[in-house]
Amino acid sequence: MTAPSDARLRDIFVDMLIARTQAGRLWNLQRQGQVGTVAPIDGHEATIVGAAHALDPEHDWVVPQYREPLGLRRYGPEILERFMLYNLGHPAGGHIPEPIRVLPNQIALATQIPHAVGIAWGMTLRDEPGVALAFFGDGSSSEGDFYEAGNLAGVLGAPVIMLCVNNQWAISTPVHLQTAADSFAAKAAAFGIPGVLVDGNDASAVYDAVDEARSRALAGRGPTLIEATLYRLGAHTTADDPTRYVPAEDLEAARRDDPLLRLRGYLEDRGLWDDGAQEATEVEALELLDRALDRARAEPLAPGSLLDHCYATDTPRLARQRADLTGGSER
Amino acid sequence: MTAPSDARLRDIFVDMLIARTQAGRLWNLQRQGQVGTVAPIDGHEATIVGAAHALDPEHDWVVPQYREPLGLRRYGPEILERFMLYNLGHPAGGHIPEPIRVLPNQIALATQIPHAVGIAWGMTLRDEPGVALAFFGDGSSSEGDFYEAGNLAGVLGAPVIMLCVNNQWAISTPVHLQTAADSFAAKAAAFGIPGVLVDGNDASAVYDAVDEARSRALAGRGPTLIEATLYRLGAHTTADDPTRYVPAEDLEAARRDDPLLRLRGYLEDRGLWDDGAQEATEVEALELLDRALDRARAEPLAPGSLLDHCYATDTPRLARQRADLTGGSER
Amino acid sequence: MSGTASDGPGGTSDLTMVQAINETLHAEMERDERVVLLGQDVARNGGVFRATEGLVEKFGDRRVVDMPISEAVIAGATVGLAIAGLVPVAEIQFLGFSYQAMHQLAGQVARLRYRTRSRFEPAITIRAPFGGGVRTPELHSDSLEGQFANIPGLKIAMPATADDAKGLLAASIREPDPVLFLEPLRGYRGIRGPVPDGEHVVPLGVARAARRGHDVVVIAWSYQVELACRAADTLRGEGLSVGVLDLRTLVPLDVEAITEAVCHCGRAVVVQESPETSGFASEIVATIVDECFWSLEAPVVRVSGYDVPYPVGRLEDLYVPDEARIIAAIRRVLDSA
Amino acid sequence: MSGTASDGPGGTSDLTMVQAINETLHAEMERDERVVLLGQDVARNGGVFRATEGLVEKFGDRRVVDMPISEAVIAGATVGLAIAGLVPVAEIQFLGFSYQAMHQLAGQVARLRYRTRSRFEPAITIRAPFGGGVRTPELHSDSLEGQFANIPGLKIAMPATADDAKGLLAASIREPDPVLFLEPLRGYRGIRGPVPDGEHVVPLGVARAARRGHDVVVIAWSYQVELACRAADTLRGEGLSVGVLDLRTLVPLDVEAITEAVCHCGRAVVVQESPETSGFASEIVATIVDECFWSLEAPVVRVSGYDVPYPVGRLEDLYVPDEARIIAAIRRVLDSA
Ligand SMILES: Cc1ncc(C[n+]2csc(CCOP(=O)(O)OP(=O)(O)O)c2C)c(N)n1
Ligand SMILES: Cc1ncc(C[n+]2csc(CCOP(=O)(O)OP(=O)(O)O)c2C)c(N)n1
Ligand SMILES: [Mg+2]
Ligand SMILES: [Mg+2]
Repeated sequence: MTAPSDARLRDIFVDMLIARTQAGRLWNLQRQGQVGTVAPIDGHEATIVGAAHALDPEHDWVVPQYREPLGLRRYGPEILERFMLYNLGHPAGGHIPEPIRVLPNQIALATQIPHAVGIAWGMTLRDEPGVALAFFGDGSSSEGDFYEAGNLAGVLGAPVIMLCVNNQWAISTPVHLQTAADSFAAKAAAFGIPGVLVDGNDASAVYDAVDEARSRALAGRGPTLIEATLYRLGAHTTADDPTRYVPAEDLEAARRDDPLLRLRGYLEDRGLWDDGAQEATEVEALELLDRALDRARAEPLAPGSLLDHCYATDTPRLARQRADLTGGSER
Repeated sequence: MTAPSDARLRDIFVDMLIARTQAGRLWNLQRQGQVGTVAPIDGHEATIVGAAHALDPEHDWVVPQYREPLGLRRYGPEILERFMLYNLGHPAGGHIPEPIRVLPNQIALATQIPHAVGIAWGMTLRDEPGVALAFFGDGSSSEGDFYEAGNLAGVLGAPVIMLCVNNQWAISTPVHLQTAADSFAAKAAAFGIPGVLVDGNDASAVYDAVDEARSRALAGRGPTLIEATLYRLGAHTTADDPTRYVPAEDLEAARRDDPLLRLRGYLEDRGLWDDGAQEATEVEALELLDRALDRARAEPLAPGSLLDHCYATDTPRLARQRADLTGGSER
Repeated sequence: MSGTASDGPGGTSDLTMVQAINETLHAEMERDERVVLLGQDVARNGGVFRATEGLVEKFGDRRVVDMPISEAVIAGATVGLAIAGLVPVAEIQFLGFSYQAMHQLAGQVARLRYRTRSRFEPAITIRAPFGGGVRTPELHSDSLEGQFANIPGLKIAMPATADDAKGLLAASIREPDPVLFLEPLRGYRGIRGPVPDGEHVVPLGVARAARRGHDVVVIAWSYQVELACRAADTLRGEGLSVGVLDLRTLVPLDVEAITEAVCHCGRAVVVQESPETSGFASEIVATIVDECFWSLEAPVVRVSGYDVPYPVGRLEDLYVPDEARIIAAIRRVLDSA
Repeated sequence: MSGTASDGPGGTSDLTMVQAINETLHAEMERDERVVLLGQDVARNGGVFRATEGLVEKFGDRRVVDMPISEAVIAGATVGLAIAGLVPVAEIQFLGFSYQAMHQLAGQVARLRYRTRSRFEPAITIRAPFGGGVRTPELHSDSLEGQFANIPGLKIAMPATADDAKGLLAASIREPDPVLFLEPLRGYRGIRGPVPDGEHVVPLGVARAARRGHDVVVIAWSYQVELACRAADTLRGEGLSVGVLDLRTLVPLDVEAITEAVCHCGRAVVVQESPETSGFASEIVATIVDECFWSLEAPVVRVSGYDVPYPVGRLEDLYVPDEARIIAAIRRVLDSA
């Protein structure tokens, strides 16, 4: 286990700030009807970015839920590009280009966890170094897929990291209605694997925990379940009204523990950050976003895309439907 | 918690012996092609019978997997009758008559556990006293339904007892390929409920554990997961050849720990059992079985039964199919 | 619910579909204290579409229950609740996630009566929104009714109007058999109309002539009825008489009404949002062949989604049948010699 | 496997269906080291029907893996394995338990290519036995192909002969798309025949004329082909010329072969073991109406299971279509004026 260096922490902070800034802009653009539904990352930055920085993009896979993309800069600028396409409802949003080891967003909760186990297992079968890290929420942990995948990972000793992002809410459902377990980390006992509870607002702690889990996995000592506790600072999505159910005082308290404030303070104390850096990064974040959005808007889309990539080659029936769709047929 | 009285233990032993004796006869009858596939109870008697005796048949529900019926005499002679109908492929085998609080066999592994939670929850909603006990195997514990049901039970504090019958095998799959958890009882940590590990060859210990879980549940203190460890002394079913995978020496060791031998020894030591009782009970067991089988064989079966009870009343389409089936229609 | 105009008892109120559903849930919970609601975000939040708004406040959190995110245990628990004598009404937040519960729905809920020879009464209602046109993420819009219709033991209600949303939901909750009650996302706020105040029950298994016509009949269900009616109205301007038959329930299927309409017209179009292959429209065509082959003057034409997964937002309008595609199909059937 | 007679390289061996499957698995694992097998009891026990016998001994327990009892994670893991570059061949012990995996099969396996625009190649095979006639407990015999056929992205192979069991399984494993490969329980030992030795690949999507005939064609798949052939042979004795078209794969569907056969005969019967409503036979009828309506001389008749769950043993023979029911349907179609 190596604690992240200050340089690394500064990099992490940059990614966190960029994510937060872009999320804010996207929220506003959605309100103006310019982009699609958004699930804000606010409050999750230390966990998502901290975890991503503990991984090796060349070898390690990231298997996200849906709240992570803005926090995955470390895996390359293509993530943002594809996320904008995705947000605008363009099918190319699901195509993260080779060789980036990130899967597209998963909408069906927890289904991605078996995929991560399969990837990790597959890497061992191919004698490739590397781990797979699956993000999933507190709510998603109630699905059978989480347990079945965790149990299999334990049996196989697969190099997988199951990272439960406990933001206290699943839409309107608070964690105490989600489980009576002492913690989500405690569920590791069901799989016979280590369960680690970490402060998800502390990027350094998350980095540490993932780094350690990764070392374990690479050493052939199997999977780890990590729970990062934090607080969802925004709405579930732009379609949600959290004032119906989030107690104002809880949110207030959580805001005081904002992961960005904490890491910024640490860096400022060490002279590694100042208002200038802050402003420049925010400007850069928005420029990056605007550019990605512009490109996404300009991405062409042929009607035939509707039918592409369902099969490697069209079945005869699909070929007939393609003719119907593109007017090539009388039918 | 009340340890079972010696009188109770004698009753338990009678039921265990009857179950074992009937299982043996059924095995032979199957080999002669006279009855259908059988999943032998051998080795499971102390757990199944011990648990059943700790319940109150008037208020408590039993939700079985498929290996239990011969051990559920405590819930009434109808259980055996229906089991024979079931074994012979008669649809009435699924109809355990009112007011017996036992569900029919469940073939889809672990699906019965959510049902038990639903029953238990339903009883609290109706302010009825009583618990629901679900039996399930070590193998079944790998299904999402087990975890999802356990987690829900924990959240609701439902009066349910989840009894994992760990007989070391799921067909040919040994427990170490089923999970890396320290025990199946340890999985209770995932639900925030007590997990109890008990010697499943010790009827008294099983009785105790279920009795205590029941008291907890009735006192409003929620569910319990119990793991009873034992060894499957027979084949998975009559269709299975365990010599392909069960190490002979393991089976040999397990036979020395046969739950019937142990309880018989205890009772004999106290003068509560002797060869006469043994023989008389065995004879009774076979008589009961033969009578139930005879009755099951004689049970009439109209072709229309095929379509009965799919809906409360036939849909028009089913009515047409009924006419087809029974020759009432040209089609 | 607010924003509704009523003309008093015995009269009607102008409601959206989601309002009609919400009112019916209120009324049925009032009527029968065995009715309990369970689902994700149904209590405090009133459902992600507000279908269950106000219920937890009125009936308490014992009868309106926010569940952990497990569709399988939501469905599975209904079996136990029904055995315990309750009348569960469960919500699957989006029909696409019923796949997570398929083993409980198809293998358990649908078979409880058959397996136990009616020892237990599966008075279970499973509500779920589905259907396209509202730019949802993956798996929120998929039309799976053709798959469910192949599962014996389930009934399937798919209302197309606010009136039927009330009448069929009331019937579904009172049914002794399990009913899958499917609510079109586009209809929640996009469909509104007069709904009878007070008791209003529409029996399952009785189709509705949404438009009468004698040149051709369009057979549809759920939101496609709306589109079919628009197509019929457009073509009426051209002097064509296009009937629209709203199936209302797929199981039981009103074979008599289908037969009557198709035999009358001799020509039929079937509309569905599901992929073409093995969708429920194929069943309708096969049923028509069974019942009215000799009356057919032209092949029955299906209008369907394509044989690909329900697509992302920018491709949605290409995928979902619309008025234009229905009109084209009608013309094809009419032109067919 | 023992007990098989071979007439040497380039020749054929007389094999049961399960032997043909077993041999193919051996050959494909030999051919491509990326192929891995996973499922319940597939390794040490060689599968509950011995379909995977001898494989763990030959290829080791890294490539032949006994899985915990979770159909969902078996299916879900194949997605990850495929992403990692392997070629998973998973067994679901009985098709009825694919319901436990439906969210992974329908929502994930089937959509991996579409969702990622072919970034990842879902070279996944899911094998599962199904079908009646062998007195299994509940949910072991159910025919669910009609439901799977409504799920875009999956291909569905349903061999009816030992020869095709080999040829289609080899094709399925080599396919870049996910294939559901369904094996009829009654056929495992009940169907045997000559199987080409060595390389033998039958392309997906090409139907097979099991019998040629010009009075009527019976369209069937899997074990029903066997029954249809018996019916055809019986009726040949009466001077009737009954064709049998074995679809082999439902997706891709060989519409051309169906069209040709039905247009040629003008009369058709479709046989399936699934419940009637919304089964795949309905799709075949609808396809025939699309393609050969004007050639039809009589309504197409479906022979199906009934609209109830697959029943217990003593009711099984009433439920499953048999030669007599197929013959009755053929007569009905021929008598139809
Ligand atoms: C299988 C499934 N069920 C239900 C939903 C609907 N849904 C979308 S997000 C969500 C809550 C998820 O909560 P959590 O896993 O804690 O993630 P968070 O949104 O808090 O990051 C629900 C219920 C879904 N997408 N998939
Ligand atoms: C959902 C499901 N998957 C697979 C099967 C096939 N199957 C029947 S019994 C069995 C093993 C069950 O093992 P366990 O739960 O330990 O019970 P035991 O037989 O040992 O009592 C399997 C895999 C099934 N019946 N249901
Ligand atoms: Mg959350
Ligand atoms: Mg076991």
